[in-house]
Amino acid sequence: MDSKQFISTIKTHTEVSPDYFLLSMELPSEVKRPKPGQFFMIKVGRNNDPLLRRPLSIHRLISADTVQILYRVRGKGTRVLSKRVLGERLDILGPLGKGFEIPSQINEAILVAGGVGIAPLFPLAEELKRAGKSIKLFIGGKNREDILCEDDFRSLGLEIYISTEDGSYGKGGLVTDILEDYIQTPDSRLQTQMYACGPKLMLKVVSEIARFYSLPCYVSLEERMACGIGACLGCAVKTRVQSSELRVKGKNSRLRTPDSRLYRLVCKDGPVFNAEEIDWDG
Amino acid sequence: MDSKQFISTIKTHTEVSPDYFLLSMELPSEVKRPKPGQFFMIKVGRNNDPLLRRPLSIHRLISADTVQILYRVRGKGTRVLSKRVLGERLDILGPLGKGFEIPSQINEAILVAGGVGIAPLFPLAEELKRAGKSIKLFIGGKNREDILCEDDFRSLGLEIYISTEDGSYGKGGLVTDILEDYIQTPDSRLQTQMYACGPKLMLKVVSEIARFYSLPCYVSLEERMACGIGACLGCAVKTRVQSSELRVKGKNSRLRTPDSRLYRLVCKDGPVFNAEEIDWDG
Amino acid sequence: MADLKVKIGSLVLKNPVMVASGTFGYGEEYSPYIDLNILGAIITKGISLHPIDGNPPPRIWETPSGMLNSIGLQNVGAKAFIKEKLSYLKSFDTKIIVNIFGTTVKEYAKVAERLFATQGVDAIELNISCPNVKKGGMIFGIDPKSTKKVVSAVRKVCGLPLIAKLSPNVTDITEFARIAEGEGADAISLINTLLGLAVDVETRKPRLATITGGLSGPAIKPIALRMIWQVAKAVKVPIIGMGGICSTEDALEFILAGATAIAVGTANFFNPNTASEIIKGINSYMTEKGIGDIKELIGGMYA
Amino acid sequence: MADLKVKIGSLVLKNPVMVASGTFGYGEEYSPYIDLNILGAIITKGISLHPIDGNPPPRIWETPSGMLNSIGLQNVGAKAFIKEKLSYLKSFDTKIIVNIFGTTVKEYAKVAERLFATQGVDAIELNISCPNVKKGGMIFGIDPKSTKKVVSAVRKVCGLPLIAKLSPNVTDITEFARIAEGEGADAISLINTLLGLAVDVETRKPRLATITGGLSGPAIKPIALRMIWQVAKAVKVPIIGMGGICSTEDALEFILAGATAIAVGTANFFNPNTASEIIKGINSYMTEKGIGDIKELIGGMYA
Ligand SMILES: Cc1cc2nc3c(=O)[nH]c(=O)nc-3n(C[C@H](O)[C@H](O)[C@H](O)COP(=O)(O)OP(=O)(O)OC[C@H]3O[C@@H](n4cnc5c(N)ncnc54)[C@H](O)[C@@H]3O)c2cc1C
Ligand SMILES: Cc1cc2nc3c(=O)[nH]c(=O)nc-3n(C[C@H](O)[C@H](O)[C@H](O)COP(=O)(O)OP(=O)(O)OC[C@H]3O[C@@H](n4cnc5c(N)ncnc54)[C@H](O)[C@@H]3O)c2cc1C
Ligand SMILES: Cc1cc2nc3c(=O)[nH]c(=O)nc-3n(C[C@H](O)[C@H](O)[C@H](O)COP(=O)(O)O)c2cc1C
Ligand SMILES: Cc1cc2nc3c(=O)[nH]c(=O)nc-3n(C[C@H](O)[C@H](O)[C@H](O)COP(=O)(O)O)c2cc1C
Ligand code: FES
Ligand code: FES
Repeated sequence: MDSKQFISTIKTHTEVSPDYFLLSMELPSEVKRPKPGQFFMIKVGRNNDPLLRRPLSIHRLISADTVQILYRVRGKGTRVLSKRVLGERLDILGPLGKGFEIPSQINEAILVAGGVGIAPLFPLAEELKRAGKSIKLFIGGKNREDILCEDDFRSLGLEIYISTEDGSYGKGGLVTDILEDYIQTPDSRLQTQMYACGPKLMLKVVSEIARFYSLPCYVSLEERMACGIGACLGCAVKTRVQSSELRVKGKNSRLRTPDSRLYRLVCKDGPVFNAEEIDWDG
Repeated sequence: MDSKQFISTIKTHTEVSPDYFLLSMELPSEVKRPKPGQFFMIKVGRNNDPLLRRPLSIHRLISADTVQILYRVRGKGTRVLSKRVLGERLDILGPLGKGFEIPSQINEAILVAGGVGIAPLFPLAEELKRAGKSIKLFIGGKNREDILCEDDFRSLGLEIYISTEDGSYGKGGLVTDILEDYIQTPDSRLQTQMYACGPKLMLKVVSEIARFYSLPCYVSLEERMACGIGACLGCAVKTRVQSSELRVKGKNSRLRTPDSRLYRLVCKDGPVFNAEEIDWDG
Repeated sequence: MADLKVKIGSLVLKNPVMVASGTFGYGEEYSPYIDLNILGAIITKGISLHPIDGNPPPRIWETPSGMLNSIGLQNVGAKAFIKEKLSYLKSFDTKIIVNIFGTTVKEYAKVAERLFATQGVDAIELNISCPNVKKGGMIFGIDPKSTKKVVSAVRKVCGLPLIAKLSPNVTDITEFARIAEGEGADAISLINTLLGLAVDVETRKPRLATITGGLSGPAIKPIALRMIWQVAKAVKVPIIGMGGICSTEDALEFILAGATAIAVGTANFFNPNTASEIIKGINSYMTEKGIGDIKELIGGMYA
Repeated sequence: MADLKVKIGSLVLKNPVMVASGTFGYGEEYSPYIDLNILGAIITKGISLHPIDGNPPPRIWETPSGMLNSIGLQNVGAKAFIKEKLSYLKSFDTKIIVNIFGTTVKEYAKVAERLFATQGVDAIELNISCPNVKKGGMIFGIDPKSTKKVVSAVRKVCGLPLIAKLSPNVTDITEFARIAEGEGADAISLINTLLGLAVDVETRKPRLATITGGLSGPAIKPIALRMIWQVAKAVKVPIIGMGGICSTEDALEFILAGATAIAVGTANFFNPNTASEIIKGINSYMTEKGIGDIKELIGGMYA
């Protein structure tokens, strides 16, 4: 494990869109440079309430010693974080989890983001760019204000497709609709790797699309976490492959080998999973 | 009841001595001007931890719309308060409690403060001054850093006697020692009212001195509070007068009238009590 | 406006939001901060036949998201309550539920009888669950036989809607709820405080003079919710839910878990406006979700 | 340096600070954050004879100063534990206490027997108090007869120091402690989690897939302390105290209330360094107060 517990000072903290915050903070030199898709467990407050750390993805490494987090205020924890100001110190564990992989044989990457799911896709796009892959980005949101980082991605020079549910920006509808429209164009299917991050329902549909068109797809999952390091077994996600294998082997699930696990841990085995692994109804 | 729940903005907040903070905040016009000895119940944090408001005395009314609090960091609640910054808003109940009274017949007031017990004595001194009384102030602390507001009191032109336990400032020893030295000089005993605020042990000794020299004495007490308004019955203090009366009337305390209460409430019946009323060992 | 009316026995409340016994004094203490007329009901501080001094201080200690108290049922006694406190409370447009307590079954019955004979009392809440008195209180609430005796004795002498307030310090709360229902209680209140302890490591003394005290506040909310859910499946009478309620969301959790009404307790201390915020909040929630009648929400958790 | 050594049955711990079962994985997860060698003992995640999948997600919900979990004793099973996990743990200079669990008395005995036959296990903690499994667990811990049976059965087959871990979801915790002591347990661990519930008012679903779950964390500390104090007066065997311990002060409260050793649970999740801070903190406290031996503090509350 190359993860550490460290203290980081807030360098900038701004509300980039209503309820969306961009936070830059120090990355001490002894901390390992995070990979795209990895996350931090951040102690957002100073007291027992909120009690647990909150998982937040690495959004951008803006310099050797500065890392950015992009988050949306969802409940108590993120609200408390949003009140922390410049110069304050955060207690952090990380970097944690398995990040996105870039298979060497691919020549095209399709990135699909729902809302704040855009956060971990930026460093991924940077790395794909460096690896010389062609990149298409699909961003979806409820409305215009959910569409983040468009300019940053544009400056990487990739193709961007946008949809909003209320039609206030880009195409009206769901991001999975514009995604499917694109994938249906035949020549786009070769040597493609898909990557998706967003609400579970969106990920499920993206996975179905990927499966239908036989495209490999990585998804970054969310689950409630207590420890973030594989100790509490709280962030279980049900897997499909394993579970069907098992049913064949025998009904008594308690006789299985430890490898054939019905559940995987988002914090340790993920947060990035092969979409095929996941039991989306589990 | 003239107390209100209101929101107040922090105007200045500085550490005036190690662990002692001076906080100025807005006093909205609809809030009643507090009297010396009254207090506020302040919600120090934003969440459930700390849960309860903290009682803090009115230290100074520095203008029609600005009031000051002087406090010492003692535990979690005061620590959280000390982190609140300029411009932040505090949720407050008050002004609460019965303040200090100034009997018209007195011509001398002796004020005794232990540590942060000095806080409510400043507005009292101001009022005594306005009423034309002669004022002697005795301040005690563990060391030099516990002696606060000396200059402010000097600018009111009163006589000040200081003691520190480690002798680092003023006379070495306890404030009750220098107090007794003073009171022993015969001519100082006429038409005198004593006022004391500080740790319970100090108040007890001050009360004994007052009783011995037959001087009337007001003490401002502290007790753990939940509501601050007489509803929870949490801040009980045992009274002496009542309790002895009762024992005469009959052993079965449950047959007493509601008036002959063994306990009084610091928040509602106090925080200022006649020293004679208190059962210091209760 | 959504229909917030609920019934506790024969008692109709204009909304399901009350304030819990012992956390709202006799009402008057809070009148500068909240309009008492908006409340579904006020449950007053526990009343005994004779005045009680209560326990020695310290009586209060704060714990993480909670507090311990050992007030010990200090109260002015039935006579003074009726004369001074009740007459004030009667002037408001809200229901008055009087929380009562005794050290013996007889005393319980006597004070209930006395209040039944008094104008202006809308219901009785039977406190068999206070952990802060040596005699009476919780003793009655953690032993099935005593629970049966006291509910039955009070039921006999008291024609008012009768609410049994249960102690959470038991293995199986449903057992006690069933007994109370069987003996004729019109409703069940839960939960009272959980028995707790805190120690001052500097002085080595307990934080409360009585050593242990009752734990209340947000810390106990998950336990309260669980018990309400269990009891809702076990009895038919309505439940008044309490234990750490601070917000509309908290209140709705209790209602969805099976409470017909809820009471705000410890939260009054740090936010006197809690009950008012919750009444407004439930209204908005129902409007937003298109729910016309609060009864659709009671026990509406999908489980 | 003050003397921090304590004894749990025949087992000598270099200090009284452990990490609680299920909150520290199998040790290895925390090795990047804390030096395992400093710990008095590591209590491992509950182990059953065969691997267990655990409960469906969501398994976790945060509550005010606490958390609910419904992991459901997911574990790799005794065989894999011994082969993979124990061999790693043995390399550290700390004691290994293995928390075990079964769905029947027989299963409890079998896994205890198996571990007794294994090198490197220093003691067994018998989990009869997990609220998150349908069979076994708490069922054994809230019924006096079952408690008796399972402790007695395990005692017969297992020569290791035996610790019974009790459930707080009972009316009288001392009853269960006395039974465990009577059946030969060398120590008592308490408390396990309290049964709780939380509801999502948007979806109307419980926050956990299993509906209820176990409440842990600072919120439950006052209840844990009270139970330790009660049990310390009722039994002679040492107590391992747990329930919301986050700081040196918390740990000292437990020791003063009667715990011979303490375990850090939920706090590991938000501060992996808690146990280390507490060991240092107890040392400083004792030095400051001139206390040479920690035994002077055990049960040292003035009450
Ligand atoms: C590996 C990982 C990386 C993440 N990266 C980011 C990021 O970069 N930016 C970002 O904005 N968010 C990210 N999240 C989500 C973020 O952790 C949660 O939004 C946050 O923890 C919510 O905490 P809160 O206290 O504000 O909300 P809470 O008060 O805890 O919850 C508010 C409401 O949101 C819902 N909710 C919140 N979190 C979850 C969840 N994990 N699963 C299901 N429902 C939930 C609940 O229904 C709840 O009612 C990530 C999550 C994971 C697991
Ligand atoms: C009417 C009134 C007016 C007050 N005015 C002031 C003021 O102007 N300035 C000021 O600095 N303080 C004042 N206090 C005291 C102040 O309220 C407490 O110091 C504060 O509430 C402590 O909260 P905390 O969370 O910081 O400490 P906690 O964490 O709650 O306690 C820390 C430690 O301090 C001790 N302690 C704290 N408060 C008390 C108490 N009330 N009684 C006994 N022991 C206690 C406890 O032993 C505890 O271990 C006043 C108190 C009252 C009742
Ligand atoms: C200071 C205090 C005093 C209380 N007094 C009583 C009482 O007199 N009678 C009673 O039945 N319950 C009493 N209770 C219990 C509350 O009514 C309520 O059941 C409990 O506190 C749980 O709710 P909460 O967590 O919202 O406070 C008291 C609680 C507190 C905190
Ligand atoms: C996520 C989680 C998993 C747990 N797993 C176990 C377990 O396997 N066996 C057991 O005896 N106790 C288990 N417990 C209970 C803890 O060991 C401890 O008794 C309880 O959490 C109270 O301590 P705390 O408040 O410090 O966490 C678990 C607790 C948590 C939070
Ligand atoms: S969050 Fe604890 S195991 Fe994943
Ligand atoms: S603090 Fe509640 S009565 Fe005084």
